[in-house]
Amino acid sequence: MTGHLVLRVVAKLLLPLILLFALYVQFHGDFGPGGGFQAGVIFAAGFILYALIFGVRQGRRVLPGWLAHNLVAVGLLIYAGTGVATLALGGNFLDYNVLAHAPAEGQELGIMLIEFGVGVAVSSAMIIIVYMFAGRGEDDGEEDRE
Amino acid sequence: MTPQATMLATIVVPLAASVLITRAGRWPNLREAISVLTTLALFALVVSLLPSVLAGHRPALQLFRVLPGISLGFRLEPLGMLFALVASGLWIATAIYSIGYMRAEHESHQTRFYAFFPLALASAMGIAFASNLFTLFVFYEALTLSTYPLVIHRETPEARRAGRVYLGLLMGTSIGLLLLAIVWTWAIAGTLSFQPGGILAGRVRHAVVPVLLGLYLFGIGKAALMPFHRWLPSAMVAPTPVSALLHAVAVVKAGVFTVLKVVIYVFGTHLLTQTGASVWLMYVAGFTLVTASLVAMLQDDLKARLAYSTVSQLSYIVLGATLATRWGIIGGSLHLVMHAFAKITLFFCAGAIAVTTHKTRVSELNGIGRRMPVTMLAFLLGTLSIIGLPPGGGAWSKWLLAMGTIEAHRYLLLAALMLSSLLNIGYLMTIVARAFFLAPGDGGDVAGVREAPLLCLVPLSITALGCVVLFFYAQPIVHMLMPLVNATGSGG
Amino acid sequence: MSTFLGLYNYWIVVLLMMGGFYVVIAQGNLIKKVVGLNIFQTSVFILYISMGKVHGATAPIIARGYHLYTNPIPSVLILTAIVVGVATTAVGSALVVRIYEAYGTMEEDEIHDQDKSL
Amino acid sequence: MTFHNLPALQVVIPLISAPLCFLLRRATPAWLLSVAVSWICLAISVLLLRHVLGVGPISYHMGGWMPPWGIEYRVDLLNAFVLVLVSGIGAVVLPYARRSVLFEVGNRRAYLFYTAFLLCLTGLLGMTTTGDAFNVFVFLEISSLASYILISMGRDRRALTASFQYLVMGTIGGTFILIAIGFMYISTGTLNMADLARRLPEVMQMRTVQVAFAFFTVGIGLKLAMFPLHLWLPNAYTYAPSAATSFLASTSTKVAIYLLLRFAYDVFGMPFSFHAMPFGPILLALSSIAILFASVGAIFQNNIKRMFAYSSVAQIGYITLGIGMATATGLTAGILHLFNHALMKGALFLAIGCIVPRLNSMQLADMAGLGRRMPWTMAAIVIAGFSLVGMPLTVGFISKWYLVMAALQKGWWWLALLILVGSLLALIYVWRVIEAAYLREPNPGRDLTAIREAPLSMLVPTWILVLANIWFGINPHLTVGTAGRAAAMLMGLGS
Repeated sequence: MTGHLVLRVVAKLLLPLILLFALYVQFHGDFGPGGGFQAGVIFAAGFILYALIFGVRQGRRVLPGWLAHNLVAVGLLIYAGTGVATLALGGNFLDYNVLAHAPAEGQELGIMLIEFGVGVAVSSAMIIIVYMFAGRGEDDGEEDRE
Repeated sequence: MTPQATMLATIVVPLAASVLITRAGRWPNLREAISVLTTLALFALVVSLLPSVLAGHRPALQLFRVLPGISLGFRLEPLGMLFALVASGLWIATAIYSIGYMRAEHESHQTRFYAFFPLALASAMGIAFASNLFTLFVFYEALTLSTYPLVIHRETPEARRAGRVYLGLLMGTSIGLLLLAIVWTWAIAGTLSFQPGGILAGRVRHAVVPVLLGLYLFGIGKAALMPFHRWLPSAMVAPTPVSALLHAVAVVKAGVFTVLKVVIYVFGTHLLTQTGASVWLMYVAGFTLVTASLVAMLQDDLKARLAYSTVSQLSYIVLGATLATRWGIIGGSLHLVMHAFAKITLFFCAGAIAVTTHKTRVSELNGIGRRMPVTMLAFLLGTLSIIGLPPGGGAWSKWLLAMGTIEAHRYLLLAALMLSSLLNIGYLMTIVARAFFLAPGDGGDVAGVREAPLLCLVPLSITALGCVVLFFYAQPIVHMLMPLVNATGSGG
Repeated sequence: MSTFLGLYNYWIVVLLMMGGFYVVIAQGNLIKKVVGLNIFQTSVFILYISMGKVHGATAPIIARGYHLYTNPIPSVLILTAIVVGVATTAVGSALVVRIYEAYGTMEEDEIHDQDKSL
Repeated sequence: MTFHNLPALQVVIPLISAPLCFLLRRATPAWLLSVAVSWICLAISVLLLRHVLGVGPISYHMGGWMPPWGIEYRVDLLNAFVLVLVSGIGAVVLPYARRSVLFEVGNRRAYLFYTAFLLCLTGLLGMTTTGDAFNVFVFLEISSLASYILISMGRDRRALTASFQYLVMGTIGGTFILIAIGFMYISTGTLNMADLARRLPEVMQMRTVQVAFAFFTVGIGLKLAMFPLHLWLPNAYTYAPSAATSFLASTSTKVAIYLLLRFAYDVFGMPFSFHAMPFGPILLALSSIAILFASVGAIFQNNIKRMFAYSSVAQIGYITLGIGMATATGLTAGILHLFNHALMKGALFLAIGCIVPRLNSMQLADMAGLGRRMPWTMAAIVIAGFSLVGMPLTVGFISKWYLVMAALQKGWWWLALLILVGSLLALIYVWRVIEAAYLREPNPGRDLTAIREAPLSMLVPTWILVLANIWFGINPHLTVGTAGRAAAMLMGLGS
């Protein structure tokens, strides 16, 4: 899509906004509408827009397929790791109270961590889906699992 | 060795022999030597148990308990002793005979044959010594499965068809009816152990007894009560030693043995005579014994004729059991022995004829008696015993069975017994008559026919003599069996 | 009549659900099946979300001046269900892609014919 | 990390290991990790069962939130039993899987297999432990998605269509369950299963609850392959990799049956399921048909895997038959057969998996004469097959015994007979295998001389299950006792 100047310019203008909004939704999720899932989708939408405009190949250069695959796993690990951390600190699974001195702080920290894990996993999963179909054959496009 | 250990050994020894035989498959002589040695060892083991039984001991051995009231265990008692003696004793003859037969016929898969034979015997021993219905059922099924490869030994399409009938009927009846009856018994009595006087007495509604007994008797397909008798004639495709195993040594005998066990130790004769539950089954048995004799008359194939004869003779025993009178039980049990000796003789003879002349039809046997005098003489002795004429042992058992019918005032059944015996003369004596008195030529060529191989001839002579010996020594057997009826008398 | 119109959300759910179900059953094209499945699932999402709605209530974020909030639980549940739906769609479409590569078609009856000749 | 956290760890450990497994990428480390995880899971579940048997039910509050607001994990006798089953089968199948997966899936994709396997394990264990209705749905979908992937990894391209077919039917089933949970929530305002059990009786007459029950039954019926909702099963089991088949056949449907039990007897309660709704008769009728039709169907199959897949449908019929009788004995029989059938089918499919790499075929006709070439494998099939038939001294006999007992106690003759007829039909198809393997000469076109016995790493797990078939057939005190107590618990809560 080298020829579509308007698209390229508009996309370049929009992309930072989309990604910024995604980050806002991500980190504002603990006391407003939002959260890791929504943020992850928005973030992925931004990236997918980039890949659509500049080509999947260019997209892969930014975020290689293997990295996206691994990020899904990492996201899941952040989520589960938080749970294990609470266990290790003597609480129940995902009992955030024990994460910090005050229960309220612990809750906030816990939610942030969990949502971050979710965000990472969801956005990379979305990206993988696009890679899988759009770039069939360019990468070892295995099915993804969530 | 304690009797308990001996009982266990009677099962373990043949099993071990089976394994050894598979290993020795490459050396036929070694393989067959093991086979014969095992038969001797087994017989010795069984005989060593005899004094204990005669002394009135009832040693028991419980291996493990599966569910409450259900365990795998063994217990020595006279009827089982008798069955074990017959089976292990006749096995010696069969093993020797099979060597002669299998070599003469150049059968294939001989190792498989020799390996499964002891398995069948091990199962038979398990049936004989079983102390409860569960154990009996386990070995009953094992017997069916271990004899299947023997039945389809020749692997012809015909043999496979026969195997299917064999397995289908035996498994079908045992799982479909016998198992149902066993579960039902457990539901009623809470136990499956054989007890003198029965476990059902006093616990069961009288209306249920005829149905339950029917389930048992038809469920024990090995007793070949009509209409579940088809497997026996169709299994005739197997080699003759297998037929001997089926008809005399283990399989059908296991069937009627089970019937006797169930009647004596599960229902108790008292319950049956009191409720009249077994009357309808007496008539089924009576019908079977007459009809099977009639069918036997029509068979031209010698082995098929003998097979139907077996169906008929088994019903004698079932009849004795269902009469549930003193002489009925004793007569039935005695007939188990007598028929075993007589029928194995007849089958050995049929096999010997087949091996030497390749004749299987009755109509081809004219004049063969002059060529094979020993064989046909043995055949005559077996025939006499089956018919129930002295000096055949069968005379006593039939006599006692007739006594039993009179005891129960079932004169119609007495008539059926007599009619069947007449028919026996009709279908067996004619063969002897053909063999000795008809001139060869119009029925087939017997010129150049010689006597059967020695390894066939010796066993059949022994069993034929056995028929005669039993005539003179029936008393000890009856004596050994007396506790059966005495115990049931007092238990009821 | 009022119940008929008053429960309009259920009617929408029923329509969507049966529509999706019909597509799954009637369409031979595997991608269309996946789409139908998606519609089918979406109808249930609407069922959940509409049942959490309280008349006159606001979003369940504590703020001054509001005391009536919509029940957040169904929404939260459905968030999870949506994830599940997306994952199902992803796996489903991945399978369709693989099927297309293996058979050269994604029409059910053609696939069936090919396998029968195997 | 004390004992008290075990219910959570049971689910969390495989959940964490799945992405780790994915990150490892290489087949052997991934396999080692999976085996370790499966053994840890087994240890945890055994500890849980011991605790439950000795002390009583365990309630675990996720995130420290009290039920009914928070998610509760609740382990009682019934699900502790199922947990041991699921993790036990997992612990046996995974060591086996290495060689099998290497052959059927390939070295490159093996790590994906293990990842999916662990996710499936997570889902199944989660479904079993959780005491929250919505959580059930989530874990159900996790296990389902993982099993679609597992199935699609089969060597045959038909594995893909089978997987897709299962995906469509499974998703519809899952969505039905979601609807049912929604309706339950609408009528009671709670998702905690114990809380639901308290509140549902009050609103029993509401149409909503009845509809919820109907949706749930159909949905879970799809997952457990209840006749006539079993259409996905034969293809899925036939074309999935052998290790996956044996795991799914012995656990996935079983967990679905556990859920059916839990909801019918516990959450909705016996008075509702069996008196207000015609659950019993429907279950009995469908189970009877399943036993007959699926068994007959199995007889006519020429692919051995497909044969035993059909047999699974029939055997599931036995389990639901016991459940449908709604008596203590019937329920005991059902729970017992749930466990026993897992042992039989696990052993059978593992043994079949031993054949696949050697023979490269699953056609019965190609197996002629295989008994001599692979004596241990075929002996395993024979014993497990006899267990399926219900021969004494195997677990199958114990289940059949209790089923027939239950039928007789109700005075249902025809049912007792039908159960035994089903056994006979099983004998026919098992016998077809035996006859092919032992009593037929090898096909002239096939040279069997090169075929050797399966490797030890596959034989040992197979035989562990085979011996379990015998062990629990001879010494069924643990299984019968636990099943009996679980049944009494369910009945007690219901009445």
